[in-house]
Amino acid sequence: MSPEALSASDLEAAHRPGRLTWPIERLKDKALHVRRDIITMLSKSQTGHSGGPLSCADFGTALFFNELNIDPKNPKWPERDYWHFSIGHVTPVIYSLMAERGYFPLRDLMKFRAFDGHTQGHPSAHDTPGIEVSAGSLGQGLSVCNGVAMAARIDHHPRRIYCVMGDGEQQEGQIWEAAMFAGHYKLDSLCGIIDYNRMQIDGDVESIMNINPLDEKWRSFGWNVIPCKGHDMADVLRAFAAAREHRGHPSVIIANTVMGEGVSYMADDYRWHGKPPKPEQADEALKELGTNYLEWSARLLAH
Amino acid sequence: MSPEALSASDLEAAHRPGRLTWPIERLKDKALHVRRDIITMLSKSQTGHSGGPLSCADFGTALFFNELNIDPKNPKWPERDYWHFSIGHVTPVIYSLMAERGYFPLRDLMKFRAFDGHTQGHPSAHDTPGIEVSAGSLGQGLSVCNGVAMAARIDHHPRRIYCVMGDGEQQEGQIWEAAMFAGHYKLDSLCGIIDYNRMQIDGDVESIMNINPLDEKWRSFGWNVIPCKGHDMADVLRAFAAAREHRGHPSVIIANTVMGEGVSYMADDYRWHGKPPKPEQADEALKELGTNYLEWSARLLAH
Amino acid sequence: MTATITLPEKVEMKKTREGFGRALVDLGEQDPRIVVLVGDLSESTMVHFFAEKFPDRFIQVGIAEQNMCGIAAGLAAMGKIPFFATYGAFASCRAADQIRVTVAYSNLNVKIAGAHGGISVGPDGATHQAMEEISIIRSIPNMTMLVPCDFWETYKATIAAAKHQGPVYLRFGREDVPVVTSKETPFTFGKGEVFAEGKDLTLIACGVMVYEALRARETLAERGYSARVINLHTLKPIDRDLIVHAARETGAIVTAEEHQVNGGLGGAVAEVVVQSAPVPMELVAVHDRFGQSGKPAELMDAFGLRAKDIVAAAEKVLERKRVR
Amino acid sequence: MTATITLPEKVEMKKTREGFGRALVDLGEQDPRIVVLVGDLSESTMVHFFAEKFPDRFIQVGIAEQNMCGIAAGLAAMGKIPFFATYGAFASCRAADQIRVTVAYSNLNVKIAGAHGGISVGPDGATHQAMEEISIIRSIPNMTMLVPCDFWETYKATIAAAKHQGPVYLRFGREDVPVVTSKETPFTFGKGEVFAEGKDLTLIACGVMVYEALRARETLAERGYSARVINLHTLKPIDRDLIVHAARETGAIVTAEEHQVNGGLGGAVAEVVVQSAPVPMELVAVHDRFGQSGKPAELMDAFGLRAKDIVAAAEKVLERKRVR
Ligand SMILES: Cc1ncc(C[n+]2csc(CCOP(=O)(O)OP(=O)(O)O)c2C)c(N)n1
Ligand SMILES: Cc1ncc(C[n+]2csc(CCOP(=O)(O)OP(=O)(O)O)c2C)c(N)n1
Ligand SMILES: [Mg+2]
Ligand SMILES: [Mg+2]
Repeated sequence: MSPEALSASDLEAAHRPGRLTWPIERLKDKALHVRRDIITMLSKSQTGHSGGPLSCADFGTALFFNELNIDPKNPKWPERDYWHFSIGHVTPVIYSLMAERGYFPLRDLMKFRAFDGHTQGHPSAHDTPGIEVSAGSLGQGLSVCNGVAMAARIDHHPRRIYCVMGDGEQQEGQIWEAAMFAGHYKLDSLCGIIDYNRMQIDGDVESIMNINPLDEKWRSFGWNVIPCKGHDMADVLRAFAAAREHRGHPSVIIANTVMGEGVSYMADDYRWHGKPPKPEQADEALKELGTNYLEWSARLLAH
Repeated sequence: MSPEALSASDLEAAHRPGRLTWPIERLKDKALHVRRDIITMLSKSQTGHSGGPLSCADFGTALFFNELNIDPKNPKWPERDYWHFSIGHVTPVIYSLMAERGYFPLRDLMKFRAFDGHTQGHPSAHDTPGIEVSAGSLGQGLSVCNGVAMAARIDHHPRRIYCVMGDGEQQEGQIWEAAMFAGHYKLDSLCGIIDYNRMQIDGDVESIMNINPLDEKWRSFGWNVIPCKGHDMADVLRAFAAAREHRGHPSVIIANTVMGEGVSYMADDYRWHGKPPKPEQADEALKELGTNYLEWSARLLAH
Repeated sequence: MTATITLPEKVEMKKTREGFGRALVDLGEQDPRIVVLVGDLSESTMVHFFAEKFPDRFIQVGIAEQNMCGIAAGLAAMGKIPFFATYGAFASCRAADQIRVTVAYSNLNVKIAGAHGGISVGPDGATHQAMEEISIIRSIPNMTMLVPCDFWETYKATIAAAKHQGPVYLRFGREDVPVVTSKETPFTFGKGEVFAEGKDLTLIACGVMVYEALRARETLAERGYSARVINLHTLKPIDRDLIVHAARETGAIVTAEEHQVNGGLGGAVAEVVVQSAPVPMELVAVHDRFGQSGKPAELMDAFGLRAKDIVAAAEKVLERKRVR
Repeated sequence: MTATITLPEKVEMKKTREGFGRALVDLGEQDPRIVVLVGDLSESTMVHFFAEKFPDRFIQVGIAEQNMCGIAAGLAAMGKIPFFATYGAFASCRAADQIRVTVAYSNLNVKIAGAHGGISVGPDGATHQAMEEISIIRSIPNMTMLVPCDFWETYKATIAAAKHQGPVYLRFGREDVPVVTSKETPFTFGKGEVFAEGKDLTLIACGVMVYEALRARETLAERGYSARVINLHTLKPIDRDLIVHAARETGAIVTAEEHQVNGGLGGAVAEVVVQSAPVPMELVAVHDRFGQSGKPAELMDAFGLRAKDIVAAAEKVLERKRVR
């Protein structure tokens, strides 16, 4: 990791209010940092989820550093876009993105799931500035986003709304209630992103409770469906742009991802859904990610 | 109404155990009787739903008198097929079909929603023999039928399972959880029937919360979809036969019906979803249906 | 607060839910942040008044209570004051997880209207007679709960719910019920109201049972007992002081509610009493059984929710108080 | 029933949910009607033991608690004895309407297993710490509820749930907790067990708080007080006689539960007490606030759910008993 990655100018750039439009290379850098954050915080906490956060890291970075119009230092900024992770269990990636973008100090990541930290196991509006609505019970987030979109419609506000969902989460009926609603009201300010990593707690989504053909389901509920390569930054940006430009229907990006992406021994293995790497495993992972625990935890604790 | 409609032989025929396979003309007769029952019991109770029960009358009659393998006198007969109305509010048609088929005396219909009757406002397993699982909260029935189908699979039992749903009811997320499950487990012993009368309490389904394209939704959830003319007895029988013959997927019959069908001033008017006809309105309706309150209530009270 | 209520021979009858529907219209005029949502029950919940006047702030969700609750949360997160309405059975049960996680844990400014509470719902039967609402909502942190007793109080409770910052659950009934309060009767969110003074025992009631309690008081007076009557319209936060004073000063309590006995008003009062002033209590409520179809009056009689049942409970508790 | 329990210095630690998982396997061998369902939580609920042995009677439902509850109802209607398992927060809230209407109103033989009850769930935080289950389930007619205190009792409770005809809700925790009972300790569905005799006051606890109560009893003994300890593993139906006798004989009660204070164990006991033998009570519980992340031990300390908190409550209630 390059030292200037943490220069004042770098922080200023990453924390700048409004919509950032970073170039692909820079987004890739940031996504790498996010993965380092995830492993480091999990190694410290020794509790939490590894698989989903890693599969969300690339489109999550694109969302926070290229798509969202937000002011991290002023989370209630009236002009803000709204983002929501309906899969509350992926807090490692949520908090990493928030901290890297400037909602709170990076050092808070080192208190993940700790009694004396605000970074709760699942997103808590009560504890973390920038978390507007709590999550953790699957299937509820898209409904919240429907409400945010309806509020924007009532106020003629240009706000865009982004909701990250899981593929296993598609099994919750409330998702389809919310999908039907957004389709009915043609909420084109709304963009869903499905982390299609093909896995959930007990195994492959296809064998646990098949959700395919997922694109046809969403289309039949009145949505514009945009498949994309979830770890190909260029394709992710293309998908977000397509969603942004589409009028007349809500759009859903089906991001084809790999659970645990970025850490070879975690990749594509559902057993990493909900557990953290042991310290020695974390060292191995961080090595693959081009750093080590000492260096990266120091970076986090220093900001 | 012909007097022999009530002869001992007629009753015996209607109450016979096992699967009946009545000819179309006879089914039409019975469906007419069911509509007379519905209006008569509602006129007596002065509380309850008119619209949905009337739109369910034709396929309901086909189900009870041509499709179901049941023994009304022995509701827990181990060989029985299982039927369930997930739209619990259509009790007038449910109780009429049950009484006409012989589950309990016709006279019980005259105690509909009464303090001293067993025919509760919504189907009650606690009160009515033959109601195996209570209903009244929308969206729950198909899940129950999934369970019945799984039990049959475990026991290698040939039982067939029928679940009547509403079109407004399609808005409940639990329906889609249940649909996904049945599709995943390929429960081809299961047949759903949707009373597609295009209306719900507050108005047209399409304007309240559009459920279309309904066939594509069900197909994308792994079901065999069978559209049919819900008031054309021949077409209803064709649809049931098609469902019975289909292998490898659960089947859903989308029965295109008219709310309030059979009573001109109720037909296609959502305001008749949940209210009973006033006595004078009932007289008018019964006249259209070829009888009158005195005659038909007498028939009910006599059996 | 005390607002002595004396009932006339013949009391005007009116629907509580109409007080809700009327209040929404007035709120809509005063505050542009008010948004109303419904799950295909516009007339039964009487939000149709609001829908006609403010179509742009009315959201028809269809039959999807979970989604409706989440939408309300999203609206509240954006500064709106959403009221969502459905039958209490579905508001409190079908959306329980959404109320707990999305609304209450986020402490969002969502107002939940549960129509058709209690056995008096009548012919629809058990599934539509919500009688678990108080137990469920009381148990969820950050939630508050109001159970107004008549048309006027429901009107005031609805206004108060809008003014209160945070989630509120409003419970009201289906039928015409006696109007025991007036436009002027005081209503304070979080406080019970003493509707009649008394020294021998205290009757604590909510909803339509307040009327029955006032009638019971008349009978008890004839029999030489002076009963205090408290209208505990706010179930949560509960007015501890008022209850403790009543327990200390009158030494016996009868609670009356159109709700399951487990964890309801009686349970809430019992929890306060044992921790501060243990006195004999009798609980007039539905005793852990489902409702059924019937005329509201028949059911109120059959389920023992009448003035006479309160009187019987009062005499029992007075006897227990004496022999202590 | 009395089964005097005295704790050794060092107590073996074991997961309650493992008792559940093991019992399912034994049940599966004894009774072909046993069917187990899970909502994508096979290992956390420990139904994976059953799944491995009886794949044909194991149903993976995926993440759909409402559907899972309805499927269990359908299985029960066909004569099966279904157990469905998920986290207690989702079993009691996400499926509340399905439990009420489809399962309880039909009085079907469905067994509901709520894992991860209480603040001791730890780092997952508030959403996953189920603390409203007792209030919700108690309020629903026909439901019964068991909250076993350790590995062995959870094993027995699971067996008893299968034997009981009708719906049962089982609540258990996530962490290793002290094993205070043995294979031989009696367990009777619907009855509380006196784990230790005493005359000055009674400690009534359920779940892991039974251990804390037994420890509290030791401290109280050192201070010259003799505390009776009741393990109230069956929250519904509640053992009135045992509670009333305890109230009459000891004159003071402290309840202890890893659950919200509103409508929980304390509320259930208070309801019994005020109706039969009003005595001073103190309620050790979570006081109407959401949980948070942290180590189980940290949270038990921070939320005041330790033996020392029971001791403090006991001294308070004894003082109140004296000055009455
Ligand atoms: C309503 C609800 N049911 C169950 C759970 C437990 N749970 C947490 S994550 C998870 C699996 C989610 O699968 P997916 O959406 O694919 O996320 P991923 O495993 O890919 O991170 C489950 C079942 C929950 N949090 N909420
Ligand atoms: C969970 C739930 N929400 C709301 C209701 C109230 N309700 C009863 S019938 C009905 C409309 C159902 O529409 P549809 O399925 O089309 O039946 P139809 O009106 O055609 O008879 C509603 C909203 C209910 N019974 N259950
Ligand atoms: Mg996944
Ligand atoms: Mg309809």
